[in-house]
This record gives sequence, C-alpha cells and structure tokens, in this order.
Amino acid sequence: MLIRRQTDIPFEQDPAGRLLPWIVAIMIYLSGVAIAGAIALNGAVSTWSSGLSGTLTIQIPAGTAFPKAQQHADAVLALLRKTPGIGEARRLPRAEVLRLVRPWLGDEGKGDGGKGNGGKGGDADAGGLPLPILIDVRTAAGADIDSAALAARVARAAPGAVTENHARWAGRLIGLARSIWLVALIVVALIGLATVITVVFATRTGLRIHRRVIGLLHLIGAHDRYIARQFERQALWLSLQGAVVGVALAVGTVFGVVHLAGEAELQPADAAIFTPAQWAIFACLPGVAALVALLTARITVLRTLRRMT
Amino acid sequence: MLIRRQTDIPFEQDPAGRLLPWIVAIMIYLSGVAIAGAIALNGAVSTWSSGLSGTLTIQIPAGTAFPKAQQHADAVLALLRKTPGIGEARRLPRAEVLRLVRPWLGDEGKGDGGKGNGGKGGDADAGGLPLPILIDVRTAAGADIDSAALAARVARAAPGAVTENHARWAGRLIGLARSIWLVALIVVALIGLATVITVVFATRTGLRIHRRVIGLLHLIGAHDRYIARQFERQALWLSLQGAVVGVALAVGTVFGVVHLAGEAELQPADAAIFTPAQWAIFACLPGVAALVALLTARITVLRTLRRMT
Amino acid sequence: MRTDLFDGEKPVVRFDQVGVRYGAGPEVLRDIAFSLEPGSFHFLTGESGAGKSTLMRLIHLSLRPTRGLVHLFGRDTATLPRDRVPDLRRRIGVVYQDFRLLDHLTAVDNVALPLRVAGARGPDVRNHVSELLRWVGLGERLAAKPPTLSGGEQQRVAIARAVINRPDLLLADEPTGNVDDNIGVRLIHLFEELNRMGTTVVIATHNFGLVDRFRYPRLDLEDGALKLIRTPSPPC
Amino acid sequence: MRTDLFDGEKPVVRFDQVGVRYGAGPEVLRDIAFSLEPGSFHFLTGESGAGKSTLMRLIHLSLRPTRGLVHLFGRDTATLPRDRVPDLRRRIGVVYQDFRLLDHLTAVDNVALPLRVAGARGPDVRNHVSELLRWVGLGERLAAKPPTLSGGEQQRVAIARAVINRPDLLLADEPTGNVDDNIGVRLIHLFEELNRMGTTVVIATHNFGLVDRFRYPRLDLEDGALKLIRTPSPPC
Ligand SMILES: Nc1ncnc2c1ncn2[C@@H]1O[C@H](COP(=O)(O)OP(=O)(O)OP(=O)(O)O)[C@@H](O)[C@H]1O
Ligand SMILES: Nc1ncnc2c1ncn2[C@@H]1O[C@H](COP(=O)(O)OP(=O)(O)OP(=O)(O)O)[C@@H](O)[C@H]1O
Ligand SMILES: [Mg+2]
Ligand SMILES: [Mg+2]
Repeated sequence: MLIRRQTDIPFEQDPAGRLLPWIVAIMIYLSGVAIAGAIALNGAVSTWSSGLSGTLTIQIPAGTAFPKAQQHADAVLALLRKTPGIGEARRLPRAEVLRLVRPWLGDEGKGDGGKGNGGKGGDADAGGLPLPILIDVRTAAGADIDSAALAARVARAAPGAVTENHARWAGRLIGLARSIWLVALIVVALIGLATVITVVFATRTGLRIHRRVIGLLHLIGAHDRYIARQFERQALWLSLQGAVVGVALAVGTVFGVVHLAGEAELQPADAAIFTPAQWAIFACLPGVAALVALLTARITVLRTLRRMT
Repeated sequence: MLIRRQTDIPFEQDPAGRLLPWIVAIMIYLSGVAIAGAIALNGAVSTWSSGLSGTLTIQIPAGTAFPKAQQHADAVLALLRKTPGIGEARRLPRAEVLRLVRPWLGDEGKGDGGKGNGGKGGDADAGGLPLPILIDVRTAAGADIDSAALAARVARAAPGAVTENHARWAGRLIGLARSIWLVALIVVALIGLATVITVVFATRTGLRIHRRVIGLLHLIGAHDRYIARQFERQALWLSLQGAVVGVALAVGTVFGVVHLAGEAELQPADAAIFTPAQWAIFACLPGVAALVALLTARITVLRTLRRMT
Repeated sequence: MRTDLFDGEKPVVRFDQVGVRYGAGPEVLRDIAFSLEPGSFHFLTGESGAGKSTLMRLIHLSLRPTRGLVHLFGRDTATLPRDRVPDLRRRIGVVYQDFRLLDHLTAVDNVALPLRVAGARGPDVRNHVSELLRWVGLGERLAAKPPTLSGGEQQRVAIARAVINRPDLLLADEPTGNVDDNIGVRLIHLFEELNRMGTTVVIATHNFGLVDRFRYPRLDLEDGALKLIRTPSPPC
Repeated sequence: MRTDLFDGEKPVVRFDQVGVRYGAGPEVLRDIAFSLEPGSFHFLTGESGAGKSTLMRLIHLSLRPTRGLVHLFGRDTATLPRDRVPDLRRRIGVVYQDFRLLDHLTAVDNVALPLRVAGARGPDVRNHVSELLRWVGLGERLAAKPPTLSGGEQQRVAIARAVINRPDLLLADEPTGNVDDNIGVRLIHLFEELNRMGTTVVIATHNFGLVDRFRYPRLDLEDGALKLIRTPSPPC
C-alpha cells in the first residue's frame, strides 16, 4: 500500500500507551491472586464441609496407663453401632493417626520409636508418646445427634476418651472462610471496577487529547464507527498486553505459593489445588479484560461522539 | 479581585477530574483493608509468639477413670520443677480451661453441669465431659528442651497425660502468618504502585491535553514552577478527595468485620484489635496519598517541561 | 463526472429565511435567503465579524440554524438523520480559516485523508496527491508534517485537502490570508479549474485585490443580511 | 518609561552570522547579521516559506540557531540559563501567526494573561485591558471566549495580548491576515503608538499594501539571506 496504513489518530504519543498496560497488569495480577486465594479457600472449605461436618472424632488414649485401650475402642465402636443417627464409625489406620499427630510433635514423629519409649498397650508410638486410637464417626445425613450425651456415654464406656465435635468447629471455620471468600470477591469486583474506570479514563482522555483530530475526521465525513473502531483497537491492544503480563505473574505467584506450602507440609505436596477448569479461569482472564476494555472504549467513544454532534 | 482567580489551565473539563478520585478511592480502600488485615494478623501472631512459643502444654485427663488426676498433676509439676531449662510451670485455673475447651464443645460448655454427668475426680465438667487439667509450661529463655524425652517422662509420671509442643505448631502458624503478611505487604505495595502510575498517567495526560496552553504560558514568560504548581494543586485535590472516601469506607469495613467477628465469638467482643497508633495509620493514609500524588505530579511536570525547552 | 449527484439541476445550496443566533446573543445572520446553482462561483465578503464563517458552517452542517431552512444537494437538512450527515459532507470540500491539519500526518497523508475516510486506496491516490501538492508549490515538502510547515505552506496543504476528491461544493474561508498575491492568484486559478469541472465554489475573503481582479459575483454580508452584488464584466 | 532596561542603548536584538537548519534539511536562514536599535520600526517581508516566522522564533528564544550568535537586550542568549529565559520573554510581546489564544479564557482574561503571569493584579489591570480591547474594536465581545470569536476578532485579541504590558520589543507575525484593510491600518497605528513610547517593533507581513503605505524600513528575506531595504521618504 503506498499510502501508509497509519492510524488517523496518533495514539503512539499518548501517555496511555506507556502506562495503561502497567495499571492493567497490576490490577489483573491482584485479581488473579485474589481469585486463586478464593479458589484455594473454596477447595479447603468444601473438603472440610464434606469431610468433617456432621462428624465426631473419638480419641481413646493408649500407652502404659491404658492397657485396655483396645477393649475400650471395641466397646466404643459397639456403643456407636447401637446409637441411632450414627451412619458410620471406623477406627483410623495407624498411618493416618500418625499423619494427624505429626504436626503436633515435629519431625521426631516421623518413624523410629524414639528414646524413652514407654508405650506398651497402644499402637506404635511417636516421639516417645503412645499413639492414641482415633475413631472417626460420621453421623447419618439429616440426623441430629445429642453430642454431649453421646460424649458422656463414650467416656463411660472408655475412660479417658475424648469426643470432639467437628461439626460445630468446622461450621465456624466454614463461616469464617465464607466471609474471607466474600471479601476476596469484593476485592476482585473492586479491582475490576477500578480497571473499567481506568479504561474509561484512558478513553475519555484519548478523546480529549485527540479532540481536534476527531472533530476534523467528523467534518471530513467520517462515521462515528470509523472513529470508535480506532479507539477500540487501541484499548484492546493495550489492556491485552497488560492482562497477559498480569496473569503470567499471578500464575507464577500461585505456583510459588503452592510450592512453598508443599515445602511447609501445610498440604500434601502432590495435591492439585487447582483443577484444569480452574486454571482455565486464569487463561480466560486476559481475554475477558481485553473484551471489557474494548466494549468500555466503544461505549465511551460512541456516547461522547453523539454529544459532540 | 476583578480579574477572576481562574486557573490558567482548564482542568475542570479533564476526565481526570471526574475519574481520578474514584480510582484513588478504590485503591486506598483496598490498601486500607489490606493494612487492617495485616495489622490484625500481626497482632494475632505476636500474641501467639509471646504466649505460645517456647511453651508446652501438658494435658492430664480427669474424670471417672482417673481418680488420681490431682496427684498426677502434682507429680508432673514436681517433675517439671526438677527439669533443667523449664522456666515456669503452672496449672491453668478452671475458667481458663473452660474457655480453651469451649470452641470444641459448643454452647453446652458454657456453664451448667449438663446431663449425663460422669465426672467425679476432676474439676467441673463441660457438656458432660470431665475437664482435663492443663499445665502451662514456659521454657527458660534460650533453653533447648528435648520435648520428646520430657513427654515420655511426663507420661510415666501421669499415665494418660499428653504433652503438646506449641513451639513447633506455633512456629508453623507464625510462618504461615508471616507469608500472608508478606502477601498483604506486596498487595499494598502494588496498589500503591498502581496509584502512583495512575497519578503519573493523569498528570502526563493533563500535560498532553493542555500542551498548547502550557506552551503558550511558557512563551509568555511563565516559570516552570508556576505551571507545575497548578498541576500539583490539581493532583493534591483530586487524590485527597478520593483518599478520604477510600479511607472512610475502609474504616467502615474494618469496623463491620470486627463487629461480625465479635458476634461469631472468633475473638473477645471487647478486645481492641487496633491500638490508637494503628488507627492513626488510617488517619494518615489520605495525607500520604495526597502527598505522594503532589510529588508525583511535580516531578512529572518538571521533567516533562524541561524536555519541552 | 458525478452529474448524477446534482439531483436534476436543483440548487446545490438553498437558504430560506435562515437566522442564526449564538446562545442568547443578537442574531448574527438574519433572513438569509439565496441559492447556489450547480457550477457557480461566488466570493463571500463582509467585514470581520460579519458572519462569513458562520454561513460556511451552516452550509457544512456543523452549525444548525436557529430558524429557517437549509437545503443541501436538494435535501432538507433539518430532517436529515445524524448518520446520513457524513455522506453529504464527503461531497463538500472545506478550507478552514484555521487550516485544521493533523499534526501527526505528513502533507501527503493530510491531503489524502478525505480519500481514506471515504475508503479509497491504491497507488493512483498517492500520485494524484503528490501532483496536486506540487501544483500548489509544495513539491519539496511532501513528507513534512504541518508543525514544520510555514503558515502559507499549511494553508496550501489545507486547500489541497479540500479539493483532492473533486467535491461537488467547495467552501474556502480566507484561503489566501497567509500567502502573497502571486500565490493567491495561483490558488484562485486552482479553484477556477475545479469550477470548470462542475464544482460549485464559494470563497470568503477580505482580499479585495483578488475580488476586483476576478470579478465573480459577490455575496456580501452586512448587518446580518446577505446581498448579491453582480459585477457586469465577465471574469478576466 | 523603562529606559533603564535598554542597557545603555545597546541594540535590542543583534544577530551575528546566524544560520538555522531544521533537522537534516537545508539551511532555512544563512549568515543572518543585523541589529535592531531601541525604538526602531521594521517590516519583515519575504515570500511564503522564506523564514520570517523562523526569524521571529529565534528572537523570542523558542528556537536556537544552528550556528551564530543571538544577542537579546544586550545578552548573549547562548549562555543564558534556562530559568532566566522567562524574564527576557516578559519584555517581548508576540502576535503569533496562529494566534495561540487560550480557548477557556475570555477575551479580557486572555489579554490580561501576560500581566497575571508577571504577577500584576488589581482593578487598574482590568480597566486597562478593557480599554485596549475597545480600541481594537472588540468592546462588545469582552467576555467572549476565543472559539466564539470570528477569525479577525481572534487576531485582534492576540494583538491586544501582545501589547498589553508595553513590551520593549514587539514581534507581530502576519497580524493583519484575517482582517480587512481598514482594520489593518488601525492596527498598524496601534503599533506606531507603542513605538512612539519606546517599543521596538517588527512586523512580518505579506500585505504589500500596508508596507507601501507606511514606508518603514523593510527587512527582506530571500533565499535565506536578509537584506535591509530603506524607503527614502519618512512614514506618512
Ligand atoms: N460560537 C459562537 N458563539 C458566539 N458568538 C459567535 C460564535 N461564533 C461566532 N460568533 C460571533 O458571530 C459573529 C460572526 O462570526 P463569524 O466567524 O461568522 O465572522 P466572520 O465574518 O467569519 O469574521 P472574520 O472575517 O473575522 O473571520 C462574530 O461577532 C462572532 O463573535
Ligand atoms: N519545525 C520545522 N522543521 C522543519 N522545517 C521547518 C520547520 N519550521 C519551518 N520549517 C521550514 O522552514 C521554512 C521557513 O519557514 P517559516 O515558517 O519561517 O516561513 P515564513 O517566512 O514564516 O512563511 P509564511 O509566510 O508562509 O508563514 C519553510 O520552508 C518551512 O517548511
Ligand atoms: Mg471567519
Ligand atoms: Mg510564517
């Protein structure tokens, strides 16, 4: 083409060209991190609610002082089987008990019997402490158990046994998690709003900076759409740039945090906290941001032009 | 004054006038909330570290099966007193034990003896369960206790006693809290950066929009400072507006969350999570934002003008 | 060419009792009634502030009359929908009193702009544009951007842009204010060339040297009223 | 007044072998050497693109010469620190070829701008400004903003702004391009008035009617060189 394919509107010199992508990148980064946090929290909450709510754990102490721990455990299991409203009761295998106890004991709990071993009646011990027997109780769906009464009966059947009601505790945690989730949503919404306002700002600014150019294009016989299209493309391109950078950094951060959390044994290292569908949210983020920017620019320009006559 | 005290630069029609305060308000709101979260978390962490780190808790079961709980407790206390490296060991008063146990038991734990009371040898009971005796152990500063060996000796002195090593557990929690704190700091820093970029953007934009006006003022004999001052005032005023709104909303949100957390008994309703000094941070936020905006505008304008000759 | 656009020899412009008032001010134009036949050539005169630019703006639809009717190419512009305006404007070339060039485009691109907006492309376009710029004496400054052009050079680029797509109607507002009389005469010759090919021409000017020299009929504005002054002798 | 500023009758402007080249282009001005004595009055002529506006820009320090020395009010401008430039500029009034009015200020505020920038305040200022605007024929349009003024009206506001603070040096670039000859003559009279009070005046123009009528010495630019053309008879 011999007449250069320049835009009629000289966006190159606009401050938006250099600064808008950075603002969008930061915004998208922050919302990416917030979304990741919300997803992770959501996963944890649903694990808790499915795994724990409506559940009791009975802890039966073992060791030198409790030679009858095994009988007590059997007695408790028998008692539970007779109790109406109890769906399932099972003794946790030793490995799982060890895993649950480990954070409370530190690295010594990881394998060897340790010094000062005083355990006899219980299972294997951890760091010199006899491992208690844990019974996981799942209440039947919809059943309303009087947990205090049950706890008393359990304590009678197995002296020293402690009944923990996870449902209440988990309910509270879930409630707290829900509010944090809500805060994350609000944060994402606010960041989205700030991004939209920034795009509107950049577009209005562009309209102001290029007012004379636009006025002249109008006078020369350009349609509104002809002008709007150039602004749309600009907004699309700038915010796409920023969004891609922001999402990349956010995904990097999430990977880093997941890695660190695995190192700190806060969660199983091999667990996939994000499903492919959830990763897809991140993949979509730049597209969504760019589309929002495009539409924001179009609407802003067409409205402004209509007012210009 | 007969010649109207107008600004030479017609900022009134700028998009920044309508949009910048909103962007700043959102930014300041988000950083306000992040700062509040960080402060609350910091408070919790310092409570944990001062209250828990270097600390063990020994739990001695009580109830029908343990008629000798009192003797066991005395034996453990005697043992601890002989152990080198132990700074202090005290039995927790009943009220405190009740408070600690309460979240695990629900509302029943709040006072009456409850039905199915099987307790005899222990203190008062909670929801039908005998309250265990808790001994709080503070290690001497700098002492390195072999907690596994100690736990084994305690278990021998008081069968059924469980030794919890808070130091490890709390250390992990504190580590996690520190990383969350770090994330909050990064978020605040990023939001601050985004705000600065936005102010730079608005200022550069203003310089572009009013390029001809500025050029003419220059030609007519205006000093750079004369022009910069007008931009500074504008940036100061717009960001102050936004920052005040943002801080007000953030403080409102924090109050709301504190109130909700109090309702949910997640923390004592009467506890002041923020000290006056910490509230002062919020009071300072608009001033800091406005000052940053002013300086950003000044630097941006003077640098740009110097390039304009 | 484009004779089909003249809508059966209807006047290109027809004003009926047109009045214009800016805001709450006095009427700048009062009871203006005239029509421009296809292929006519007029000077528009009147002292500074008489309303010449205002009249041009009315014809170009960038200003709506306070009262009265403006017909353009046979159409009543009062009932014209907004999105039909660009098509009418593409048939009008305008030289603005303040040029209104785009600072970021070269002289060539500025002149080619009306063609681009109308969708024209190709090598012919560029050759045509370069040739026209050479004709107005800017052969050396084809790739210069307006801020690097002198006042008179800018004015000539503005004129080239107005005539590049051989408009049906040419409105030139003070097109010779920044050039000396030699160039002024040359520019009027350009307009005459265009006029010979069918374009209706209206030139607002203060330069009575040119008016006297070319002797085209004058539309004269005085006290808001328009008077047609015909000069008996034909153009020289 | 302000005779102290003339630095012992040193020339107001002195050029020594000044050359200007824009970018990598040819030299627009070559070996320019002249000086303007305090209280002198010159026309600056030359065809479109000869370099008149460029010369004005050099004097006003908005363009640095490629080579040679420019002295202003007795000072070498090459060694002048950046923050001293505004003070020199305040002693120069300029009428730009493209007016450069501020669209958001009224005619009065536009004209008062140089006084404001220099820190002047008070009712005298406004009276003085209004009187001057009345003198150039804009008594009815004191509160109008430039976009609502006609081309010629804008030009006269620009002139009023250039002369409001009785500059030591007045540079007017094509100040009569948008007004008819009656007003043009009136404006030259205004400049003469100023000149009589000590201001050095340089007027760039294409209007040879005015040049011939007022017969002040002409600085003529041709092929980048400057020639002084003195007209024998005194101004009428
Ligand atoms: N937008 C506006 N609002 C208010 N008044 C206006 C506006 N535009 C023009 N005027 C006034 O209308 C009158 C006619 O203006 P116009 O520009 O049509 O004059 P003109 O004949 O082109 O003058 P010139 O030869 O000086 O360019 C002038 O007095 C001007 O001040
Ligand atoms: N910034 C610039 N960059 C490059 N070339 C320039 C620049 N400014 C002016 N020129 C060129 O320098 C020459 C002189 O320009 P100048 O504006 O001084 O002419 P002038 O005598 O004022 O003409 P006119 O009467 O048309 O206003 C012209 O050919 C112009 O194109
Ligand atoms: Mg006009
Ligand atoms: Mg010039």
